[in-house]
Amino acid sequence: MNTLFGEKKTEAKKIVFTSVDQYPEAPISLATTLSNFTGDWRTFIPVIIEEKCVKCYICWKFCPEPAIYIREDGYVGIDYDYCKGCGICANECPTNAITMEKEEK
Amino acid sequence: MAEYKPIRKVVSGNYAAAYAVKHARVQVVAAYPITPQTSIIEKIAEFIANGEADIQYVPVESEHSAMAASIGASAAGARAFTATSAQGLALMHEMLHWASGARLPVVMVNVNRAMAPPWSVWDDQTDSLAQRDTGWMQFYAENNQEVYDGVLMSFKVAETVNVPAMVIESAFILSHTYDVVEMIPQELVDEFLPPRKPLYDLADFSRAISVGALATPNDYYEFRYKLAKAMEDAKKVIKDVGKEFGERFGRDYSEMIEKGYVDDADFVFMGMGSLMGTVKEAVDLLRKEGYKVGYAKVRWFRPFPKEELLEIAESVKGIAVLDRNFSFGQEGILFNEAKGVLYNTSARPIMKNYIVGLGGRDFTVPDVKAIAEDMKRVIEAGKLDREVEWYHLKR
Amino acid sequence: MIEIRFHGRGGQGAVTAANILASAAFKEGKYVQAFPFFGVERRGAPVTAFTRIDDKPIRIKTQIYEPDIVVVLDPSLLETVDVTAGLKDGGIVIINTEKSKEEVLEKLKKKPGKLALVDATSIALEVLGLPITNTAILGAVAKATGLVKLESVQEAIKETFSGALGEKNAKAAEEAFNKTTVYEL
Amino acid sequence: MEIPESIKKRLTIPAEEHFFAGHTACQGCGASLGLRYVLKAYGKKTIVVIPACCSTIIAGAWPYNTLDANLFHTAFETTGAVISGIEAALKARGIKVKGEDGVMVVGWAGDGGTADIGLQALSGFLERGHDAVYIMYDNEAYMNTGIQRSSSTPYGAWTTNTPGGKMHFLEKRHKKKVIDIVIAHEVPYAATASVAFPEDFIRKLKKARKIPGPSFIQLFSPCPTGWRSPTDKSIEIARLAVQTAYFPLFEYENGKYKINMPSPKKEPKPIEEFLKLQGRFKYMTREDIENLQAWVLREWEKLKKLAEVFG
Repeated sequence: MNTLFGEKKTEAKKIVFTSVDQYPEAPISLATTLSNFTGDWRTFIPVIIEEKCVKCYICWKFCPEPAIYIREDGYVGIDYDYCKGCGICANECPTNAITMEKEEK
Repeated sequence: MAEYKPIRKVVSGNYAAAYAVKHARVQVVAAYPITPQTSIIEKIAEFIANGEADIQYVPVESEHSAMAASIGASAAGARAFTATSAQGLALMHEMLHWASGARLPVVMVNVNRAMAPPWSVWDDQTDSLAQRDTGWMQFYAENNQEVYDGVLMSFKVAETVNVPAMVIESAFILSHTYDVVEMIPQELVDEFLPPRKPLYDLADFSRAISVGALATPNDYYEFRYKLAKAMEDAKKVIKDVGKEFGERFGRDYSEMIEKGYVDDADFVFMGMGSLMGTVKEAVDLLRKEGYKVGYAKVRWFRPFPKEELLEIAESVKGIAVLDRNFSFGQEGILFNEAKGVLYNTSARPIMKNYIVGLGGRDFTVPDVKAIAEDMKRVIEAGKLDREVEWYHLKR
Repeated sequence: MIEIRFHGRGGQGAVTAANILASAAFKEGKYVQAFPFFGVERRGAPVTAFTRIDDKPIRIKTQIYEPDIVVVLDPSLLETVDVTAGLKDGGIVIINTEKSKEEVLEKLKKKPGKLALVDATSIALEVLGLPITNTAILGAVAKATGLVKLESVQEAIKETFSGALGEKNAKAAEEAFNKTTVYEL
Repeated sequence: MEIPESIKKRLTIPAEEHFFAGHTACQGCGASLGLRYVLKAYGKKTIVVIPACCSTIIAGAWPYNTLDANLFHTAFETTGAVISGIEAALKARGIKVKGEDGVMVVGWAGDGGTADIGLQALSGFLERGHDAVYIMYDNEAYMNTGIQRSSSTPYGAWTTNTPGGKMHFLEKRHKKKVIDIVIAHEVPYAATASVAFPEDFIRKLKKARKIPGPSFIQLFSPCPTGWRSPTDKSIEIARLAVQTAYFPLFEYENGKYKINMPSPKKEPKPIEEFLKLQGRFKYMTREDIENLQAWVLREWEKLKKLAEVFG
């Protein structure tokens, strides 16, 4: 699976308890936040124009989610399940290889 | 099990606490000085300085931080102890909830001292009783021996149910009074109190965990129930540990309320802490004078020993509740609790509340006798003149 | 139960004296209790400390109002404090003073059953080089009351003060024991 | 997935991620980036302590954890004390702390939780010399409660309790210099950092790991929600904060000051460039801007002098 968190993401599950007995004794966490797909917060969607990409990874570096990953071919990919569409990647890209487009849902 | 040969020492209540901390092999002590607690941490520091105890001592900058650091230490798997008094305990209040909510078995000695203003450094239970709803167990010591025993037992109980515990001793009357204390040889304490097995451990990185995250209304409620249940379960653990302590060391604590002459008593004195020593002395004298009187010393105020109280209430005509504390706008706090327990039962002893010894006003044998006289009169009349009596008030 | 009250000034070690006496009695198999007056102690101010000694565990947790024995560490206190307040009939009073029996009795509000006088200050100055009389006076207490043996007092002193200091203080107690004059009244 | 070695070599910050996506930070949040960098620097053998702040929410509601490291949530004013207690416990248990391979104990608190309510616990932590790192992520106001001013809020800023209005009721005091208070404790290592310069920040985090004793890093951390700035401008704003010398990056190490950015040899950019991207400064008058500019330059001169004399 070609995303930043790979298997961890596929295994990520929402946890809902229906009985007090299922709860742990202390309020300790039981899972990661990877089951929470924040991609639906997005209004604008970043689109990568690969021809312009110089593989500098600045977008990857500054993604606060993180939702940008480095692919095996050296280009970057965006995990749209998590990308909130903040646009930092597009703003910081030195070659304007990322554009923010209005997303139709 | 090795044979028990106690080591008898003449020590203050505060030193008894410090010895118990050493014998419990506490790993982290984070504390701030406050009269009359200070000599506890001084003695612990002396143990460390002499190489007698291997304790990480964190000289924090406030009681709020003392409790916060203790919580951090406990969450990171250590056996943690702190001590405070009055204003210091009040400053800790927020973090008391944190310790119980995070289910950390921190043990703390609180030296009962009156709240200011006016300034006072003397004995008064309002400081600890004001922490009633923080989810801490509360053990009230009658004497220095009970301070020592209480700390050791509290660690065991707390670490079994993962609920923090407070051991409470009177300002000066215990904290600075030297008395004979039987201490337990280290190897026997070790048998009684093995190293802590934490519920979770921040130093375990096999699976990343967060502790105490935001819980929505959908989940918070269940965690409160868990704590309530743990506190309820603690009653049995307290009794079992108290019994085990008695079997090992000869001092039985299987009763959460210590009873004297209750079976054939017309009425009993009920109270907590050091003043009950004086009450016991007075009750013996009163018995010789023909009074059918007994006593009920509440050792554990949280969890509250409802069942034991009910048993007593069913067998006596009256209960004189001695409160060295007060809840403003209502009445003595133990009185209030005890009455509440009995409401849904058939037990209906006459209960009268005597507010005594606030701010360290000495409470003496003649005082107990005078109250016995008053209580006898109330029982004979079959009704209360007034429910709450400010016994010492200058009129 | 025997109840003892110590009068001293802050810094003279009245509280320590009460504790050492308790320890000495404890060594002889007694149950003991020792505590300061529950006040705010300041150097130089009059202070009170108490010891209880009994054959059975001591449960009472109050201050002492009717002592069997009163011990006065500082002679000047006789001028300002009623040291015999509450003293039981026939009780014992032990005073650090250079004054005569007559001069002392004149200052006491209540006549004790027994009066013991010792110049503990001179002994302390001579043996310790300091006017701290709490250990010396305990020698007088042993002599006048027979409540504890001198040896027990000395042992308890050596446990409280280690090394040479302990030895010196134990010697002060012994000196005082030998130099105390006891008057049956 | 694994990043190929050939690419890893070209990355300027560690490839490993120990900060999970799916967290609930606002779009363009600087704090979440900061946490991501902290975990890149320290890895999963880290205990992070977070008091009440935005990161409480960011790090995941129960039963989820955004951090691939252990996290203890604590009360607002207690970060310094809790990391002290954790460090003491680890030492008591014989667990190595700090250094190349030791457990990292990290306090991660906002400016309100550090400069205001948590200042006392911070001071205690610093003066006692615990082996832990305290990071104040500075978004210059109480953002979690809805943008109220803190003592770290800059002069002239709008917040919900300095709302401007016809009385021109804006923040009237300059930003509290928490780092100077920290340095007054003679800590072994203190530094400022910015999310716009992650290489510098991570280098500082790694240095803090090596130097025994308490370390403190004040991290400039934009908040588009509270600063009324476009979400895509967070890094740009943070960069301008450095370039204008409004938030210069420097280190204080064992008594020595070192300026990292901007260059002390060049004139910093005018403060307007930093201000104009943020709606929170739009009520400032010309005079307000001049006052702020004067303060920035005065403080910048002071820092340059310190670096010159104690460099």
